[in-house]
Amino acid sequence: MDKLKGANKLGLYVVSGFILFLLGNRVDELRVYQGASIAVFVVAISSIILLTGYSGQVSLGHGALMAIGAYSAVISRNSFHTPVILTFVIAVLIAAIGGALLGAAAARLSGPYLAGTTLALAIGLPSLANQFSILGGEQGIFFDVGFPPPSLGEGFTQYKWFFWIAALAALISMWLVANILRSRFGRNWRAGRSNETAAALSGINVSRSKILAFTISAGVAGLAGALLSMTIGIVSPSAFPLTLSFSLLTGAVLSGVSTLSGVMIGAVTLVAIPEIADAVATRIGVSERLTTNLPGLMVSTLLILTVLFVPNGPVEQHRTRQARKAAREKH
Amino acid sequence: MFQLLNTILIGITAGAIYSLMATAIVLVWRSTRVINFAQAGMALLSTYFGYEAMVHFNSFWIALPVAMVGGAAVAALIELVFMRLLVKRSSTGPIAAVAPIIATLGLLGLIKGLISTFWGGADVRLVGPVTNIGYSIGDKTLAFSPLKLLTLCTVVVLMLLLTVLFQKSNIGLSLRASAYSPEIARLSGVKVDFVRTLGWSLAGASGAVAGMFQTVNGNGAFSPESIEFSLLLISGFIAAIIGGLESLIGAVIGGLVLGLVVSFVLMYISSSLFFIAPFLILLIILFIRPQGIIGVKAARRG
Amino acid sequence: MTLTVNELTIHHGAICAISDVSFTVPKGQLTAVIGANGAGKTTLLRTLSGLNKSTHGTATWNEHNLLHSKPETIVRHGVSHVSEGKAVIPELSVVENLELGAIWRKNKKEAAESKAAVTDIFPRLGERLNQRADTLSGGERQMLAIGRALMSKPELLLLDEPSLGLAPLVVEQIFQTIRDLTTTMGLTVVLVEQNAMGALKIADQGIVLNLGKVAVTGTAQSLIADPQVRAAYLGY
Amino acid sequence: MKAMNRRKLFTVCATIAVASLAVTAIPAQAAEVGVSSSEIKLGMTLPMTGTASPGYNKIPGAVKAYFDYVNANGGINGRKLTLVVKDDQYVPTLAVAKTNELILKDKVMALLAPLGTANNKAVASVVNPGARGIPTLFVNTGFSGFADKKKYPTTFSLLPSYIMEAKIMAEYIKDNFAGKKLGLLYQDDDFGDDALAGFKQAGLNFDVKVAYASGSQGDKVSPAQWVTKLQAGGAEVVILFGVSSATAAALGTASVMKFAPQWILGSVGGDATTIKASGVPAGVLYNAVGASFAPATTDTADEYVKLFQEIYLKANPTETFDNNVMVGMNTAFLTAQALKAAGTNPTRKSLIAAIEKSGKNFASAALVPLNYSTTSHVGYNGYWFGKYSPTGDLKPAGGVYTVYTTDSGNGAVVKSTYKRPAMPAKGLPN
Repeated sequence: MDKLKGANKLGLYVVSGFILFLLGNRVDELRVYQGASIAVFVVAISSIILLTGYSGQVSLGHGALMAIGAYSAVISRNSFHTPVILTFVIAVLIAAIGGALLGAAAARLSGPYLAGTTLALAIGLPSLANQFSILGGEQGIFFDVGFPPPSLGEGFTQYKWFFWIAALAALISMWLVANILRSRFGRNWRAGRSNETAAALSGINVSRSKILAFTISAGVAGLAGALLSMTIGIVSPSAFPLTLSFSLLTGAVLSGVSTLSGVMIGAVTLVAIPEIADAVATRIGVSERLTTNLPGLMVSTLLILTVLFVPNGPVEQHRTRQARKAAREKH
Repeated sequence: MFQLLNTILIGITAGAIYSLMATAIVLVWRSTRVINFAQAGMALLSTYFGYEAMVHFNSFWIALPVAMVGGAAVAALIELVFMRLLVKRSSTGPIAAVAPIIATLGLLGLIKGLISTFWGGADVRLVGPVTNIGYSIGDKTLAFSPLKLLTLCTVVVLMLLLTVLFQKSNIGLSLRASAYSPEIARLSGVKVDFVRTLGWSLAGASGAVAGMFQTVNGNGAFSPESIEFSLLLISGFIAAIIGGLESLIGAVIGGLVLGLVVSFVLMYISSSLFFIAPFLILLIILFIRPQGIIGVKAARRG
Repeated sequence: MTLTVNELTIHHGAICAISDVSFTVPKGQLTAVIGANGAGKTTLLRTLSGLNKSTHGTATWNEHNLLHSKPETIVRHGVSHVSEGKAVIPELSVVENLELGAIWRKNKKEAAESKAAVTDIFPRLGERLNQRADTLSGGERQMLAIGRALMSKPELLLLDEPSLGLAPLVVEQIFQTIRDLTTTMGLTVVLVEQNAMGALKIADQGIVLNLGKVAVTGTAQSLIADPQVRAAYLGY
Repeated sequence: MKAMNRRKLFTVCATIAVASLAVTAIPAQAAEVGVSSSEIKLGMTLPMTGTASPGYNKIPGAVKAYFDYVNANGGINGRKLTLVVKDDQYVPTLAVAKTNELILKDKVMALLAPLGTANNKAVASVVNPGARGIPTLFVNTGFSGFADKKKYPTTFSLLPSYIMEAKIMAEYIKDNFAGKKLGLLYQDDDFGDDALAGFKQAGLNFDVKVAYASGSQGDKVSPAQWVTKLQAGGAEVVILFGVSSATAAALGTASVMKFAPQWILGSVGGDATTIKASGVPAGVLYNAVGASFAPATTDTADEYVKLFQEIYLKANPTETFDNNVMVGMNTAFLTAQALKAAGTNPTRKSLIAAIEKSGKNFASAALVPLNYSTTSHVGYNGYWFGKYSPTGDLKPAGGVYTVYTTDSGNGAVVKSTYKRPAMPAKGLPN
């Protein structure tokens, strides 16, 4: 049972893909749009989990890496009319290069300095777009992945097309990330995370391993950025505010930073909270002020409660409890 | 010449306020090894306390101490009920590296949300104690007024008081000892938990002063979404990092460097570089000195 | 006025570091605690000064319960702990390190007297009062650490490996000072040492810890004479 | 064991996803989206919070006040008018998301007066109401491009374009401030670019130009630098082509730096309420030149001002009646007429057709004519100039409205002879 191998797992992803496909046909357009947003967050949050949970590095600047991916995608698409798939690959590659540079800097910096640098990146980088006309300034550039192929039928909407692309990309990237984490690299990261000196003694090049983690994480974030700009149709600095980087961290914490398999929880929560808040506000009929602030309050409260009471995430919590139960039964 | 002088004056005034904010961040960092992203939110809340006092007493000189005491109390409360629990519950595992960051970010959101719920999103006003009409030289009027002068003086006085407190008093010795080695401090009879709370309170009060002066030096109006407070968050943090996080003098230098360089960039290069300039300054400085201008080489733990 | 430890048991997570340890240290005596690495010596001291938590047992000094108290309370009961590894704060000056030791004392005049007494005992510290502690040599730092502890006007002094990493000549000097503290000032001292021979030579009584348990106790002379102890800990 | 758990969790996660996606059922299709037998639903996006919100956030209240007035008088062919408002914080990506919500979730019939050039461009391109046949009525921006019927087939502009405004302003400057040194402070985006194009066309050159970054925060960050630059450049007349919060920052800072040129404020940036709300006393506006197409809000002799003020203050007794409210209510008034003209069972198509056919003849509070036709979606095309009173009210010079009109192309600026028709009975669509 422990040796459930890559191939079987692949089957699991294919099955989930099929379920998503069926779902996409059954729900209304708003849900499809939200589904696409969830898929985008799944990709983005998994990049944080990889970096923070597995390699132990902090980034407040993943919004900026997403922006790199998004701008790379849109420029290649608009200037060179690259096919959609290639567009996303380019986004991944260029964001990964950015991540490698950032990772090289990160390897020199300790905790708070790294947080500071990445925070500054999250604020500074997107506004670079205002400096170069090719980046479209504050208003941004429109990103068009084209209409769905006519063979999919009349009723096949644009959003369903986005959903398909985003969900497929999410499944593929999750599968890849899960496999990377199980590989030698993943083990090295975890070794370096828990004890750098010990890892170095056992022959792991810790700083190279950290840079690699940053690079891969950035590539995944770049994909998320390209997907995000596809669903909103526009690439602009305002699509990548500081709050985006913060939300990703929030999502990662809600998912449990050290467990990739919880990633859905964070993504769904981030997308669902505004709606839940809206429903709660209408149901109990609170003041208008509270209504506007409710989503923010809910996210913050949830975040604080999670850090305090389920610090390693619901999945890890569940696992520990199971392990404890098993141990008790053994005795 | 007029332009150059104005650039310097604008930079120094802004930098002085950033210094105060950076000081608050340094104080918290030294006492609990936490980067407090909620500091600007706490400063905002303190400024609202100041605003309430202003409404009742119509005097800035009552509002300022009210804001400081309020800020100190809020900070102490947060340290007592929140940070202690956090340290206890999330100091191990992969979360340990991010838990304080996440938690204070969550706190920032919570504070801002509560403020917006309580006071609403509309602008409210503070009035400075002296005029903001600039001094004139010849036929030109500078971007430097009695209010700005007062701001600088307040910052200088406050920094001097803090320095004296830290260097010359037993409380200061306890604060420093607890920051550098909580265990030795404890064995020497310092009530480290209390000292940590005290460190947070001092930070809360400094942040309150920064918030009050940041507001009156703008046009006096502020709201939970004010750019003034986003600036405090970002610039205070960057100034603290530039300064090396460990010393008050570092915070002051960090703030002034940031204020001046940003002012020059905006004046002589482009106003739209507003958000990139601090980032570039930070990158350049950290590239040369990864531990900040006045930082300790290896980051201490514990 | 004795230190009485009874059935003390301490856990580090699942590992039992100290198990059912009992002993007494009479007033004005120097007791050496020796034993191999990992025997639990440091854990024992850290528990007595409130840094670690115990699982079971009692430890009292002067009718004060030392367990379940905070270090800052215990020091107020006259128990000073010099922890392992030249316990000074390098960022502070020598005089600040010393003043830190007396920081909780209300009577500032007495504190000033203590400072005079300490610089009397360690004249080299008196010469370097305004230097930062990280400019001191290893031996001077150890002196400063002990001096800091003395500033708390202790009756019971807990010393953890004062000889660690010091040159033999310096070690001898430090040990002599420790002996003098007991003889001339009437301090009660618990000295944890890896350097068993050196420690026993100046001690009144000795306790040998092995894997968290008391292996042998007795007067220092009897331990030095004990062939088993000699073979296992004194190396001849 | 571990893998087993993981798989279980995956299932759990999948279930959450399914549940979250599947909660809404598909509603039965009505005759037209957003139109039921008792209600017509319209949607609006604009900044309700954030730095750009003061002033503008009064518009929904104004529109709702007039809609309620119509509803209390029997509605439009028996249907009540409702308005769904979404806060976009003046951020294009948020405007896109919120507009999506209005269309997908709230299922509005049409978008009403969405605000901001950049936001409208983003929505038009991404949400593309044009291709989906969703009317976008009376966009609250003067960007000239929205009058392009081919590109935006369902969009109707209302405000005179910024090009028109700049051309008219240039004419006014040539008439009144010839030979003075000119300064320009403008927003660095399409809004400002439109104005630059207009000034260029009118052949107006500036001695010193300062651009400030647009976006939710750029308008407030460095006013001391703007003023220093304008002052160092020796500007005697400064045109401010930006949002009102930028006006507040610039005028507030200029007053403390004792920099007092003749200010000329664009129609967007001249709202006294916003300026006061930003903490700057209305007095800084005194003697500045401003432009408007609606009658002065202090002109209570005007029948529209009188009626609108009465309706608004009844619904919002604690608020003040200002130009944003005036324009908002006028927009609501036009909307009611358009829906009435769209027939007893209005559809999106019939609504657009109705404005194209009879929009030109809709009654309106403005002192400037409407220009809708089957070939043009241009609304108003002119402005009158006035000066601000010490209390921040814009009043026509000498008490007489002198209206200039022009177009967004090469057309000349002319003094208008337009005479506003009388208000329909009770201010209701007839």
